[in-house]
Amino acid sequence: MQYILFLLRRAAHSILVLLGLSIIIFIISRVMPGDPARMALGPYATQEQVAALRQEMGLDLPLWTQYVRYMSNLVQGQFGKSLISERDVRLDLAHHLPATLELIMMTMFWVVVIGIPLGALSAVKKDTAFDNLTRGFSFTAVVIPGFLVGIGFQLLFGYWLDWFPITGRLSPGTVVTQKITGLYLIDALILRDWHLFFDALKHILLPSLALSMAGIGQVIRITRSSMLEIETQDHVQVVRSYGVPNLLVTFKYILKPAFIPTLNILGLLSASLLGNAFLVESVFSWPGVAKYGVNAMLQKDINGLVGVVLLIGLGFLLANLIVDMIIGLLDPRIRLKGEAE
Amino acid sequence: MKFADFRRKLAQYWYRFSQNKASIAGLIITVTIVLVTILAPYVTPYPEHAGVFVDFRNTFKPPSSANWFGTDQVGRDIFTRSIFGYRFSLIMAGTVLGIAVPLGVVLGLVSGYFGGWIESLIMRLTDIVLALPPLAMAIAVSAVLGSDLGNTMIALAMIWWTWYARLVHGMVVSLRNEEYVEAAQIMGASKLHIMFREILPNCAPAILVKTTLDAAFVIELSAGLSFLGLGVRPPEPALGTMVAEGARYLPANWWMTVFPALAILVLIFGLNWLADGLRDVLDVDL
Amino acid sequence: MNSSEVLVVDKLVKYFPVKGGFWRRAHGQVRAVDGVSFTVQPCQVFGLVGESGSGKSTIGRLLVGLYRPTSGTITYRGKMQMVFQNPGSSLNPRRTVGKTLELPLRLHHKGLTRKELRQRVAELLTQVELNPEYANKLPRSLSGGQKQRVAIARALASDPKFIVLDEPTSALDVSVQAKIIKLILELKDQLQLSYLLISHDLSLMRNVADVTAVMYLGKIVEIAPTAELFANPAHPYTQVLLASIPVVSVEEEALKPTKRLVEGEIPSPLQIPQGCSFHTRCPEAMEICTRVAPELLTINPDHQVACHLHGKRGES
Amino acid sequence: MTLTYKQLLEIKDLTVDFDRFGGKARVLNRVNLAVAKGEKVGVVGETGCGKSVTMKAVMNLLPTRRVTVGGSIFYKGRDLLTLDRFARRQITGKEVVMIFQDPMTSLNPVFTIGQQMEDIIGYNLAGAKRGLRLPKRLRQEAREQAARFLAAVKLADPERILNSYPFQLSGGMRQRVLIALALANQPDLIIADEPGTALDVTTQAQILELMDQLVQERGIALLMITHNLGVVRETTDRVYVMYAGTVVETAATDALFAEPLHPYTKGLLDSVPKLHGQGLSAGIEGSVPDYLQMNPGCRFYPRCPQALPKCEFEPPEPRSISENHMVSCHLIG
Repeated sequence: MQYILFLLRRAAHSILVLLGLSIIIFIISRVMPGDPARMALGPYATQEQVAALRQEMGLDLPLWTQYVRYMSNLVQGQFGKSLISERDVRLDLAHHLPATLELIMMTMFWVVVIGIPLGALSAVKKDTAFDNLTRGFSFTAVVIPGFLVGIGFQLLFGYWLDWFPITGRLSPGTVVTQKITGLYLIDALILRDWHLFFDALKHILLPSLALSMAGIGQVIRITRSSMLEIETQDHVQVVRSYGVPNLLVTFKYILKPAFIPTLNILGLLSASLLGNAFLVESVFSWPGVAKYGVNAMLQKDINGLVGVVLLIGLGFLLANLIVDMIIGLLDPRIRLKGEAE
Repeated sequence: MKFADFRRKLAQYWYRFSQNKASIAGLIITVTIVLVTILAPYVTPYPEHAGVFVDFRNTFKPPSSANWFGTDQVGRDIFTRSIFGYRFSLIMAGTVLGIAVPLGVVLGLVSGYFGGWIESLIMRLTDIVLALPPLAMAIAVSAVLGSDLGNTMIALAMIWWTWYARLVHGMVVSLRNEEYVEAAQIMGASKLHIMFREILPNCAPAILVKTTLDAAFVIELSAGLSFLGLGVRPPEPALGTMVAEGARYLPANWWMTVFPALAILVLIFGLNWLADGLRDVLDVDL
Repeated sequence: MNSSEVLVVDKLVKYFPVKGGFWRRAHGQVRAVDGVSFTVQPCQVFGLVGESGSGKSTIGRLLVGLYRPTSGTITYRGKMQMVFQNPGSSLNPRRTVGKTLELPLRLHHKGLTRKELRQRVAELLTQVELNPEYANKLPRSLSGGQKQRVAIARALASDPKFIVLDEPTSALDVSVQAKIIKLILELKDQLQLSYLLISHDLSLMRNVADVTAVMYLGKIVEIAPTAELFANPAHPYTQVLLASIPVVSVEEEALKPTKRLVEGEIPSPLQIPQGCSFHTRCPEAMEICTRVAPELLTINPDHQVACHLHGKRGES
Repeated sequence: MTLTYKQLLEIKDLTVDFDRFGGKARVLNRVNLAVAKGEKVGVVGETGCGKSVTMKAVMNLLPTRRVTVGGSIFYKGRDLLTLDRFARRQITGKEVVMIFQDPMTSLNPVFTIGQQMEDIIGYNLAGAKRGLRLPKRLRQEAREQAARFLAAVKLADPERILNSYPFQLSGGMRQRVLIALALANQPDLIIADEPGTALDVTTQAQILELMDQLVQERGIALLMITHNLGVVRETTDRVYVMYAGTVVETAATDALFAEPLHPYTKGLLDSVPKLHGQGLSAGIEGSVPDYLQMNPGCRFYPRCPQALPKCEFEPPEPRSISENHMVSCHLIG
């Protein structure tokens, strides 16, 4: 009960944040200097064309009316027409979303399966060569910008070693017989199309690894440090003093409480991950939402951009909601009391 | 005698800082890059290559003693342009943090100390801003306002303050119940005194470390922006733009990408190492 | 306030709201201090003793204005200062001892020159038996006892008439505590100060306080001159407290009420029992105790107790 | 193998050095201490006197890096310091258990009391055959035992306690859980670190009485570390007074409190505020010295009001005053 209340409160908070975000975006897109209609049409359009578009976009109405229209459209999920593709932005986003989703999920997968074990092992083997190596790796991974990692991977594994393709989601010859989720890896598993599966895997490997580096580094760092901190706490000393096997102490009594800060970091991390996706998708010509956003930006497509930005904000909030949910399951104080001590 | 105390203290700090070899490297790298960048017109071999310049006899030259980092598609010296490229990065980091840090620190102090609706307002605002990746925000603003260096910097500063507001707010909330703060309150010290003299000095080390780390972060971001073609306009050199341009000529003319990329990395690593050293000296857990 | 008293506390109440639920609205309150009255005479040490959650620290904070009372009044003469419990956090780690002491001097004696300030700081340090050279030190190079001396000097700097001592020695070792307490008492005589001493340590109270009030869950349950209180504890809670003190000699053993223990622990201040708040643990609880909260009644001159056991005797 | 032994636990010339910045700190200097079967022994001293380090050395909880341990710790005649890790685990945690100081931090916040007790009891039931998963039967048995011991420490409704998380229990209840845990392995020796200090006086009194009664009933020896002289006097048979990593005096509790001999013991006893309220003593000058700059002679020399010239350079040897009463001081004997 308390747990549901806690989740509801977090969800309500997310909705408020989303509302605030939409207001900020509205202000940026409508109030700041410059005429969106003129921008959309470019300097060579006639005055009449601009005026017509202004009317169509509702730019001649009073500001608050514009806001009401904008908001009611948003609530219905209407972002308007993309000024480039001339299609409903919703359709464009839906078209590009699966690619990004697949990339992000793959990235999160790496972050969790590489970051947490390395961090935990590094804490257990504190001050050994392995620990020093891991720490060096995590420092480097955090510090190097994702798009440079991407270019480095392209050079090394693509051009020089020629192990992996460097652009796109699939090789030219590969076809997707049936779109189910749009996530090729999952579709391939459902269809048992192994050729598709391995082709998609080969393509996603480099971009997802490039995108995950910073996250892996962060997760190693935080897992290691929170495990070392919990290691020194009384309750760990107590179970240790009673002769409970070391492995159990480490992987039960230390790791579980150490997960909580790690998860919090993962939630916050999702923002920078989504941000880096802009660059990594560009580097690997990955046909995702971020790539679409960059194009929209370069072509001054306001509607497209608003859609992308709101979608990213929504993604961030959803990620954090999921994190809160898992933390609630791990931490009885949240589950039963609705708050941490 | 006081001076001797000061020197002893400095020596102590230096000892702790120099325990970690990487932090010394970081300090040297950072200072060198800043100096070289300021003196760029005098220390680079071809300062004229920083602007509009073409030399079609010397295009795509691999690294040599004349052009350490090789030349680009119009024959400009990549070493020279990399050094000039630092200007963009450093100006960006300086301006963004120069606006964001004081703003964030003051708002964090105010919200943490006064609480109530001011706190709710500022903290909710940070929640909203933090839901957007800085890069996305910068992209959105640049798209609307035109990709101009000034606009991009303003956009970034407008998001970046939130991190400092959060950091300082958290520290103030825990510090404002410290007994020395209450003691000052009982003595009738002004709110300004308590915020800026009692509380702020205790937050300063963390702010300093975070600023150093964020300098690297802003530089990374500015490289990312210019990589996407935002921020600075050609022919003005920016490291990110150079990486992007070079990527078109991969893998044959690898030096066009690799050297500007390394230039970015060297500065970012330098700043991070420096921050690590400061963290040890100032005993900050960030 | 009558002419002799330095502090009059009248029906002091402090409730803290408890927030919860979806909207984070206040849905209850902690009755931290619930109708407390007492007076302090000049040069008196007034002791406030009780366990955690009794509200004794809240009273200290109310007196110096760190909290605003929910209702009731506090009247005092002169200036009031406070010495805190934790020597680790009572001094700003980034300010030298000199700087820490200069602040109250600047605030209360406007227009002192730099030289005068330095001189006053030296005097203050001497007063608390510290070397004046400590002015240049940072708190981290001081021991716990030295820090507490600096905290006392800081309290003295604004020439107060009244000082709240909130567990001033509970974080210190006994051998250090003895010296600090001695200093505090000497300063009282020297400077004509009055103290409110807040402590959970009854033996300390016995040796330092002139008058002692025993608190339980926000209320004073018994108040008397210290010697009288320890000799004739009237409230069952006071008796239990006294019986619980571990003592170091056979002679003291004889001074304790016969050993008896109470069941259970102090209830949460969120859910204070109806009637007499001690009835849930009282070995002598009667039916009336569960319904009616007893008032403080005078059983001897200067000796008041809030307990139905004595109410009847008072009536008859 | 059966060994004959006089004492249950006998610490002989235990020396512990910490590698610190600026040199080696000798935090324990030739500590001798013994506990007989079923005996209640107190170790008393102020902050930083080495009492916790001594206990950690027995329990093998000292960090392994930058710490050197010398001397011996005999338990039932076997030197724990010479045993391998596995053999040592058979003793500490099973036959010798420790109750930590702060009940609020001694239980893992994200597991129920039941989960924690099952693991601790279960793995001791399992003995040598230990895997990472307890067999269901053992787990069940451990849980039943846990409930029994919770009842023994007078916690009502043990089932509910087993299903609770630590934050749902009060300080006194958590302390009782920890005592139940200590009893559950049927140890021969319980080491208690400042029992009840973190709790209120009335709760502390309950806990001390309960502990006293439980060890008495079961014939368990108790080694209690505390800074509270009153607690020591009221609960123990024999007492050791420690100062700056050395034992300065030891005697039967009544004898020591009736006639303390070492100037430190005297000063300490004098410093405690008394219930008869005849004023406070002056305490002891100064504070515990820095372990890196310890006086080469008697460690109490810099603070001693009765110091002799030779105290500065010559460390005093422990001297027997009467049966059971030993003092390390040049003034005596």
